[in-house]
Amino acid sequence: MSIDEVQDDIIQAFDEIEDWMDKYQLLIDMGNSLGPLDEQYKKPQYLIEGCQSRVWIHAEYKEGKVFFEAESDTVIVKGLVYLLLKVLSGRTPDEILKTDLYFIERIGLKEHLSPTRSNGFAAMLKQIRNYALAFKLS
Amino acid sequence: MSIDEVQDDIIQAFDEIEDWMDKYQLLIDMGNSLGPLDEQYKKPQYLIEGCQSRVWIHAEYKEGKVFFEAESDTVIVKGLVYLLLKVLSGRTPDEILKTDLYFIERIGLKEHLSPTRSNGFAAMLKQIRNYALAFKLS
Amino acid sequence: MESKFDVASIRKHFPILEQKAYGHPLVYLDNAATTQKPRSVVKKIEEAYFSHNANVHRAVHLLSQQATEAHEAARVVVQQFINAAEPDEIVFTRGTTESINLVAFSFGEAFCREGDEILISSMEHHSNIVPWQLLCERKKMTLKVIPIDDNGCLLVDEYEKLLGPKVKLLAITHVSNVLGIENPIKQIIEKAHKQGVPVLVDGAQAVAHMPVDVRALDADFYTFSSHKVFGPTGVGVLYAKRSFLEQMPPYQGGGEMIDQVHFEKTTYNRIPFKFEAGTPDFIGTAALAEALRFIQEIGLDKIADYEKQLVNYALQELSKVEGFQLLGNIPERHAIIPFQLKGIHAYDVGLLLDKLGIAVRTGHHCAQPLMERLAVDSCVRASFAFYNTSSEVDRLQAALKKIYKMFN
Amino acid sequence: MESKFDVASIRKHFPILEQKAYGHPLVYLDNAATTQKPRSVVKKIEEAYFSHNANVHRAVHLLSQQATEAHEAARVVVQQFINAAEPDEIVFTRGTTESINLVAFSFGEAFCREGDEILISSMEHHSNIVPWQLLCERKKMTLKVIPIDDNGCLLVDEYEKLLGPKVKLLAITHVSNVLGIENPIKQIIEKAHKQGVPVLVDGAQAVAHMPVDVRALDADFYTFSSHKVFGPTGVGVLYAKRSFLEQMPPYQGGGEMIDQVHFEKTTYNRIPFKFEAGTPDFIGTAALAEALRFIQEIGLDKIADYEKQLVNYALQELSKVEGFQLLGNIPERHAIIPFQLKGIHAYDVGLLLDKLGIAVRTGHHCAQPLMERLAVDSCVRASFAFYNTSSEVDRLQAALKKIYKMFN
Ligand SMILES: Cc1ncc(COP(=O)(O)O)c(C=O)c1O
Ligand SMILES: Cc1ncc(COP(=O)(O)O)c(C=O)c1O
Repeated sequence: MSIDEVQDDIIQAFDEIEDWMDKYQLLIDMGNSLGPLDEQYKKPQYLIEGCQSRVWIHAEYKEGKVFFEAESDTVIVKGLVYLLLKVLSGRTPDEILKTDLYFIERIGLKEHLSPTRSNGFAAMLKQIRNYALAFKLS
Repeated sequence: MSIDEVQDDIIQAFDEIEDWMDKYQLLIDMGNSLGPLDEQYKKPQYLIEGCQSRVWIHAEYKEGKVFFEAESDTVIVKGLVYLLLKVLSGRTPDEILKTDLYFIERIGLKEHLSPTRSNGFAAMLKQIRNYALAFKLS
Repeated sequence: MESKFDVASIRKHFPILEQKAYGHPLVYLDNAATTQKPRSVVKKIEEAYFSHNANVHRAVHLLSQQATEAHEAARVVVQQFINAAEPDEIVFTRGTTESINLVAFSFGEAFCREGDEILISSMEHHSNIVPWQLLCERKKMTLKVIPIDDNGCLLVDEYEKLLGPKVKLLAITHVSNVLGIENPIKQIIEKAHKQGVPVLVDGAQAVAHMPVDVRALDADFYTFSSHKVFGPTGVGVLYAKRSFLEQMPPYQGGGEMIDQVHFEKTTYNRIPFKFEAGTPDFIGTAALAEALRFIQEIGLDKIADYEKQLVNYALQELSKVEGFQLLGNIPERHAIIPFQLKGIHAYDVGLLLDKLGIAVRTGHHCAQPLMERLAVDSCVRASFAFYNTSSEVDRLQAALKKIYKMFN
Repeated sequence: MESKFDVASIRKHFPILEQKAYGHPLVYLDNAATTQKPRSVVKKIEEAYFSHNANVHRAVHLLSQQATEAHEAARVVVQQFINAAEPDEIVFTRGTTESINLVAFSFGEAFCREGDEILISSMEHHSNIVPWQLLCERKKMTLKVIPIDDNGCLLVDEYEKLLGPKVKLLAITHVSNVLGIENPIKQIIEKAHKQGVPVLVDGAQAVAHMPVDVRALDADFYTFSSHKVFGPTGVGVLYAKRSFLEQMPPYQGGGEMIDQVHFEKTTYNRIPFKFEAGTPDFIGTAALAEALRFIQEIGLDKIADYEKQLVNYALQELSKVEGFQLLGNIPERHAIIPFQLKGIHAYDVGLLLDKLGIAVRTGHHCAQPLMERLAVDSCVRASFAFYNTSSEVDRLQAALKKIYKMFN
């Protein structure tokens, strides 16, 4: 599936849900389904410190593609991470760098991208792009 | 004349004038008629420093009565000083201390008594009372 | 329970309480962060700007006279609000934080030297920690910290042991902004004074919730923020005893705080102006006075009673929620309930409460050392004001039940 | 003369201009002290309080998000208003005075030591003198003063001579608050930079009257007050180049300005927050942004043109008044006319103007050293804004004629 196909899938899944709390229920369920990050990556160098929550992210470059693993201490951020990795993990650096992540806005979670939000999600997105750029130039 | 008779005279003089500017004209004329203070009293120890203007005041105690001489660098304050001395100079300390200076409010110059006014007039009034008290206790 | 206290008609004075958030009527339970404003406060701001806006002090014209009178009258209102001896003991600042920084600097310059100690407690807000750290760094002094027990209560025995001869000042909060604990300030001050140690009380979380009498407490310094007591942002109060204000050197330099300026020698204005450099927020002070008038009309005693009932009701109802874990086990709380939902990150709880129209705060609440001491990363804080109601508590309870289910 | 500039419809935005003083329509000519506010600024305050009043940063709830966004958007508006490179270079303070005190402290801590020099000019406002005196006292440094000529103009030759190797900073006003003189800031900065000396520009009297571009000027620091640019009281701006902000230690300590607080070690937030301790005046910043939008919509170029015409008209008309004595003979003045009426104390002139409905300022205008240099005790200052009119000038002229007669 292309990046946009994955995004559209996610949008459709959320579109089917009317109630806000049910959307968050889905996000929570996704967050809970995100496997734990290998302990070796739960170190300061992999940490993105939001004011309210923390995210650890680790990237690997294999056969031209970037694979991400991540975790957060809050379940809702884990749900966001889950969605993000579903869209971006296993893609080439170029794909990652030129992707327009429209799904976040479309499913109504744009607020989490605001720089005034302090959950580390916006910083994590930036970090993903940084990884992609680094691998591309390496 | 008693203190209150002098006050009433002043009130009457101002009452006859309708226009504000004419009242101030009278005050200016009174200010200009206030004789210069003897140079020996234009010294820091006689000075009341308002933020906007300065007043020098000197008091003498003779035969149970307090005589004031004063001057200011602004003519309007001199006019106020003129009125004040007319009412209070040559009175006994007790008279000065128990006088209700109602004339100031009645002729519409109450604003000059406000502590937020910075022309030194309120401070001067306080100084006059201090002199009276000092002489009374001496 | 709201029989004697007519909260419904009080709420009418606060237009923001009619707002909706995500389609739900707003339940505002973040009052410890900032309070909402009655209509009269905002009206006072408008009136001041449109009828007598002019720079204060030293001007001869009418507008400036009126602005000056309003500003200085506000000082008297504040003085009476905390029962200070005279208006000159009220310094207007930008907020509690600036008030404390002012004291840390000017008191430090006047009275502290290398090797001295400043005493604070483990439950202080960052604003009552960092200024003292900066002072201690600058002057090579030591910051000593009074420990607390597992419930967050001050260890009075330890306090007395720390009150040694090197201590130059004790700075302590009246009410904890995380736990809602009220410290026994009067006794604390008595003990400090016996050792000759002056005391600064951080009243940011107290003045909106109980009558405060700085003379009855015998506080040497008392600070609070306008925005936390239904007044405008940008204004704060520092009360200090005359003798301290007179002995302390100025903090900031500039217009208003001077007497005479010469390049060779500058002399300073009398107190409180010596500590008020620059154009004061004279609109803000007038609006703060209006806020204080507003709550005094209701009565701080009544407010305290009502809030006590409300908080007790909330504690009772919230304890019925599965997973509800209160922080610290203390007999009485002032308008603040800190908690966690078992196994759920405070951020997740706060986020979902928000989606249900309920505004609370989550995180470390600018009191990291306290959180460390209590061994929690973060918590949810529901904080109340006299315009909150028992039915809002019910909404909170229902929401927490729902959220707990979503994760379990 | 008001053909291109529709001052009549501009005045409609300022309700206070419809006031009367002592029965006369108010003529407000004390704009250098503080400016009047358009309706939209006060409306913004009301709107903010009643729709999204909540403490900013770090909260998860909607109101706080909205308040934070408004506050940070205001930073961007200020950034663009003075053409700073990035919003992080905008620090919100309480006013020009606090901005200068902040730099005097934090720059002083980072870059100054015993024996160093700070350079200012003879025409500075007390707020740009006293903070440097306090710094020099604290650090045993020397304050050097660039002299001016009898008209109040900076002596550029003397300036260059004073730019020695010990000078650590030049602090100078953009426009004099007494004389209305604009200093050739761009050239002054160029010369300072050649010697490696950074420059702080006090823009309090500039920003309401002309377009300001801190990057074109290459200013290292630029300060101004909201209340002098049609915004609310209680808010100020410090622009500083990123590199300085990053190298300077914090000024005040407390909430907001920290990253991590531990009793052993505290780390600070990134710029600009490192310099913004405590709850910011987030309502004030949003209202300041509205004020800046308001004047940008009119256009600072147009405002400058209009005011130039108005001031020239005023100079022409006032010079016809018997006894009128202008302070300083300079080719161009920015919105300020300082004068005396021969033989009459400035206080008397100001008082009587007030009774005729005209608000001006009299005294030393917080610039005693300048007054001393010009050998005057006090003067009358009529200061203009873009809402003043030529018929107000006529009123002033007529009033001065009348006053002169009263004394002669
Ligand atoms: C040139 C100049 N600098 C500084 C200030 C001080 O500004 P504020 O009182 O708003 O801090 C003023 C205004 O009084 C001024 O005109
Ligand atoms: C106990 C306490 N002290 C100090 C502060 C700081 O107040 P402000 O941010 O208004 O300066 C707060 C509020 O955050 C507080 O709760």
